[in-house]
Amino acid sequence: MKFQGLVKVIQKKFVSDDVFKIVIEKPEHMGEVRPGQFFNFNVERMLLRRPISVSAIGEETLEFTIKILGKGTKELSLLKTLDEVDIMGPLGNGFDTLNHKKVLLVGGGIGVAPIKGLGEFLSKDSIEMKTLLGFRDTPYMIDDFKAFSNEVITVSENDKDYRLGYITVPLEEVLADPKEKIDMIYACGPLVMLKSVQKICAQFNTPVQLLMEEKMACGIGACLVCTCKTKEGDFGFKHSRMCLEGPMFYGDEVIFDE
Amino acid sequence: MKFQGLVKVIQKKFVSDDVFKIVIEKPEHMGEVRPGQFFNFNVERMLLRRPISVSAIGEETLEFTIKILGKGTKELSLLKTLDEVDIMGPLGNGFDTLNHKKVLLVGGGIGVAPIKGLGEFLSKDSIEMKTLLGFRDTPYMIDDFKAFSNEVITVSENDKDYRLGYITVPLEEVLADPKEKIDMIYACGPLVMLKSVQKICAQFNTPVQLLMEEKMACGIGACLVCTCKTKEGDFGFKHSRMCLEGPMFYGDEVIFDE
Amino acid sequence: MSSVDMRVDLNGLKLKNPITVASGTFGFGREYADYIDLSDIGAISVKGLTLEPRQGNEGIRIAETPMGMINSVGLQNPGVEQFIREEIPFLRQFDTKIIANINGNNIDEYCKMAEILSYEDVDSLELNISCPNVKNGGLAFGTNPSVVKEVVSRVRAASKKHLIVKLSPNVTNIKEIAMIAEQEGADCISLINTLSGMVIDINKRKPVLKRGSGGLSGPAIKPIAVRMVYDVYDAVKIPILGMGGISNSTDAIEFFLAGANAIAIGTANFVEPRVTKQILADLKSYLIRNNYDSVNELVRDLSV
Amino acid sequence: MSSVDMRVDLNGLKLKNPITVASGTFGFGREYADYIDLSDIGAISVKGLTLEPRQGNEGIRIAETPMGMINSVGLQNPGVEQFIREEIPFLRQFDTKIIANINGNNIDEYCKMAEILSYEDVDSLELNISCPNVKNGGLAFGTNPSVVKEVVSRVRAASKKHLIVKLSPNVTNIKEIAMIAEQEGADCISLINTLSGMVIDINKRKPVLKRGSGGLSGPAIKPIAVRMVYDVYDAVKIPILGMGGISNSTDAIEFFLAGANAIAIGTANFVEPRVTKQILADLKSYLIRNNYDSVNELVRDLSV
Ligand SMILES: Cc1cc2nc3c(=O)[nH]c(=O)nc-3n(C[C@H](O)[C@H](O)[C@H](O)COP(=O)(O)OP(=O)(O)OC[C@H]3O[C@@H](n4cnc5c(N)ncnc54)[C@H](O)[C@@H]3O)c2cc1C
Ligand SMILES: Cc1cc2nc3c(=O)[nH]c(=O)nc-3n(C[C@H](O)[C@H](O)[C@H](O)COP(=O)(O)OP(=O)(O)OC[C@H]3O[C@@H](n4cnc5c(N)ncnc54)[C@H](O)[C@@H]3O)c2cc1C
Ligand SMILES: Cc1cc2nc3c(=O)[nH]c(=O)nc-3n(C[C@H](O)[C@H](O)[C@H](O)COP(=O)(O)O)c2cc1C
Ligand SMILES: Cc1cc2nc3c(=O)[nH]c(=O)nc-3n(C[C@H](O)[C@H](O)[C@H](O)COP(=O)(O)O)c2cc1C
Ligand code: FES
Ligand code: FES
Repeated sequence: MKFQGLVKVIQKKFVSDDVFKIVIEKPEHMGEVRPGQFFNFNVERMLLRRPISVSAIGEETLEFTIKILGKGTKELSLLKTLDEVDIMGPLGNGFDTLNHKKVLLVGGGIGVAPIKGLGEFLSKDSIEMKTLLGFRDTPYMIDDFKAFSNEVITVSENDKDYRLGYITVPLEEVLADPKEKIDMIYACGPLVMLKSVQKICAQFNTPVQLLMEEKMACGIGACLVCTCKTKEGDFGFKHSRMCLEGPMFYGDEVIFDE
Repeated sequence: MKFQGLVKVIQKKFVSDDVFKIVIEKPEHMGEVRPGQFFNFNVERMLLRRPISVSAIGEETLEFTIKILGKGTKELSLLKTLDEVDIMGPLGNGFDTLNHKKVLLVGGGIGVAPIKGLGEFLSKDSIEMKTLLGFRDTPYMIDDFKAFSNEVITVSENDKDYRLGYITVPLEEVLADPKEKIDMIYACGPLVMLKSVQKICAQFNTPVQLLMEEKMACGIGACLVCTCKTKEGDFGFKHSRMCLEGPMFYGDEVIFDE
Repeated sequence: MSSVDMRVDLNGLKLKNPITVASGTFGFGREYADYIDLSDIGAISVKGLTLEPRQGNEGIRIAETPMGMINSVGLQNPGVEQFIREEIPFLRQFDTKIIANINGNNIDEYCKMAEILSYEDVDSLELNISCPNVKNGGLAFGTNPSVVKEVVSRVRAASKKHLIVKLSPNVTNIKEIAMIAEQEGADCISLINTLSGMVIDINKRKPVLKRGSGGLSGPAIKPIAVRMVYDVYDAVKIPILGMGGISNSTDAIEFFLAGANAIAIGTANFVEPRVTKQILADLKSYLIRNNYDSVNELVRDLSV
Repeated sequence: MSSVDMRVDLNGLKLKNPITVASGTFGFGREYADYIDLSDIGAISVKGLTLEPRQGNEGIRIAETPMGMINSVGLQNPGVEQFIREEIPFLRQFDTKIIANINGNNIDEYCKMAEILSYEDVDSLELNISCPNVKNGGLAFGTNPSVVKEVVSRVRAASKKHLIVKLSPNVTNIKEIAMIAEQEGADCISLINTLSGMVIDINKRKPVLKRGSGGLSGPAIKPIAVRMVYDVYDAVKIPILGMGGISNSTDAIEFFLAGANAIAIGTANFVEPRVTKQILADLKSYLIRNNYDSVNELVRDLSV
């Protein structure tokens, strides 16, 4: 039986104006949790659960980093230490973490959260990591990445304290640089960003794992509302469930809509 | 303009397992509040507001005593000191408080709440008060009444520490007693109780003010969902709005449904 | 702050702003006058009127549902004569349009009311052919195309007033009914009225409402209402007064984008007596932020 | 604790208990097998099947609404053959009845599927004449009385299996449609399917769902569903499988009291994967507390 039930919040703090972290006690019988997997959170005032990726996987704890976007995440932001919250998971296929020599982490917006969890996980092995972070406004969580990543490049669309622009620019620079030998790219962020990342990686022939996001209902593959197109056969496509076949797809699998 | 908006909770305590009191700061521009009037409370998770009578009227505060019955009152029970809550009011026609010599207060269940507010109000003048309280299970708030009422008789349907039975029995005893000269009876409680009280008072020819309760929506007379029958003309009836023409009706006005 | 034109013209009924209140949810206006300046509202559709005064339904008239409520008021109202005598003069003190919501037991009664009101100071007649609480009236009318045809054409003949026809959502094909109303002379369509629903009290083991079923309103029905406004927009040329579960400006904008030229707030008034004013303010800000010069430009302005 | 008989017989389909799951909300059962013992459920109506595999609709397929959701999956499914090959054997490992929900582009396809499944190990066919997401299929079928007559009678002729006909709520007169289904040989009526609804994204200024409208489900529609079960109970003699917004045992009891012989849980599964089991337990306690010997006694047991 997979886990669904109440867990205790043992820590809660804001890391920016509208982004907060909560740490929960991992229930005893919960199986292995891998980076890129997510949990479906019950939110009191809303009908549907809200999917949230793990942003750190401890021995006895799990951490989630959440951005307040609408009513559901607003409600989650009201959770306090020692409150209980109903979650189910771990769900979905997370990142494939093979033994690479050097990897590139790419996080956009709140997409940095699962990427941070991945980086911490990878840092247990001696993998060289380089990180690109992109934000619309003021960046957050950069220090978390500095703790394990050999280099962190941060861009913002609006915050002049950082390099201005889109994340795709440093991405192209890194991939164009012959000295950088990237074996695998891991990316998470808004769909438009992932679409560009997919294109650039294809151009430079570098494999990429994309962690996708779409509104979900069941979170376990039963309702078919969370699909994206993936390649099937030589010409066709099929609708894969982000919650079950994903949320991680390889760059050469996904077909983005126009 | 009548008041509708946020007020601050400055005190909150449970008076029994499922009955709690909250005291709020009275907003500056709120007009006079009279016993028997009510306020319509906004409840976060529910569509409709919940009507609650004042149970004490202070110079700068208002007290409400609320029984947890369903989801809305459960939600209200989560309010804590310094929380804000959105109320509108004061609403409805409360009790008529003429200069009587001796009055009888009759409260059943959570109906004791507005009756307590009335008693405290009346105690400013030197009116003799006798009180009958009836509960299904363990009584509450008896001491509040002892503070101003010359005599308090409490019955319960199930709690053997008190006189067992319905409130209508002591009511008949008091009215049958020639030494008691009751000028006015004030009653609040479940509709079945009010119906019996009406009958008994008519029998003994004693005037009674009944504070009625029914599910409401607007609380101000606009939607017509809270009606009860009242006498109109010699034979007919009309549907009066409990929220506007009531919640107080005289015993000889109301026609109860079968 | 730049300005934006909030005036709308519903095919002859000119409103200073497109935020109105729905019949049956705002009494005759006077009930809300302690909470909001009635002149802030584009139009007030008064409680459903009948030829003779009505006592309305007996017993419990309301049940709450998940994000909705069902009601069974049964058209309690003082009758059209008292409305004319007492309510019109009261409402005329304010700068808002008066919509008389009319209801008959039969087509003759509808016509008679339309005739009587032709000579009175109301700005529009709203023909309610959809009240589900009056068994011999509304339900059959609003759902049967041939009866709709007859009642609209005869009321049209009986009065020259601006005529709104209010549709029932409890039908298979709302477009068909709307097209008939347009064809027979309606100046404007309003929709939706309440959906037929029931709540059962499992302790008493009977329907909460004495009459069994009642009319479902509130946020729960909003997606159904938006879909119907969207569909009817494609079917008719006359303007649409959209309603059904609108509680805030986001909801309101949804209705304009679906194809409504103006909107009505119903159940939300019970929760926030000043909600109309708030929606008007928030709608204005949205229009300005998005560079609209007039609210009319928002109507069905879907991007492709 | 005393015991109570939870078995129900839906006119030939015998269930160990009356709590089933609604088509399209429980996949093929295997998705939920990690959360609940499928043998605890009375019957599983599988994801809507079509003759050929279907990819379903493109783009966004879900939008949340006040206490509801609209979906536009468009019958994505692996086709009836793969269902037979892979899903039936899986489900047969559990002690639960299998209901095959069938959907056609035209009447011939419905018949062909019924024929094929006649020889397969399923316990019942659920004829979905009401899916609003397939333009050339469902909608017209479920709302047009004469087409309902034809599809039910022809499917009845094509297969001897237990036959459930699932009705669309998007109609003027649900009783009429139910009576036709009964007359043409349905063994059981299931209702309601989703209501047609729309949500518009006011930032993107387009409907959230790529196809515009979708099917509204969840608590928001419960009062409408209860009313329809109540109405249909009066119109037909065959049993009713009731559904629409059921989230807890109180909701479930409402449906039994309205006239349902069994119920199906849909959207609530997404929120609480073990909700069926919980409802079964709570329903049992209610029955015992209220001195019922069998759940069948609860059906339309309204007090007068
Ligand atoms: C697998 C997965 C992992 C996720 N991990 C995280 C995480 O670690 N931290 C985090 O902050 N968020 C994460 N999200 C996103 C998060 O689930 C949504 O932000 C949240 O559900 C929004 O809920 P809300 O009630 O606040 O907003 P709503 O009011 O539901 O939505 C606000 C707006 O956002 C859109 N929206 C809602 N959900 C999504 C979504 N999932 N993808 C794209 N648009 C959406 C809505 O359509 C609407 O326009 C994840 C989503 C998925 C699918
Ligand atoms: C004028 C007035 C004054 C009131 N004063 C007080 C007060 O001082 N203290 C207090 O505790 N309560 C008071 N009430 C009752 C209170 O409003 C209800 O208990 C409350 O609305 C129940 O809300 P809920 O969400 O907890 O229960 P719900 O889930 O809404 O209802 C639970 C059950 O109670 C029934 N019910 C709900 N509201 C009422 C009602 N008003 N009358 C009768 N049955 C109802 C419902 O039909 C349902 O069966 C007053 C009611 C009115 C009309
Ligand atoms: C208590 C109540 C009474 C109503 N009475 C009428 C009426 O008399 N005439 C009418 O045309 N509509 C009536 N309606 C329907 C509303 O005008 C409106 O069409 C419906 O409630 C949907 O809007 P809402 O969801 O914003 O409330 C009534 C609605 C409610 C809630
Ligand atoms: C995501 C989703 C997919 C559905 N797919 C089907 C389907 O394939 N066939 C069908 O007959 N009903 C389908 N339905 C309708 C449900 O079976 C059910 O009738 C409806 O959702 C009402 O019940 P609920 O409110 O409990 O969900 C679907 C519902 C949802 C939410
Ligand atoms: S959310 Fe239900 S299949 Fe993915
Ligand atoms: S609650 Fe609306 S008239 Fe009384």
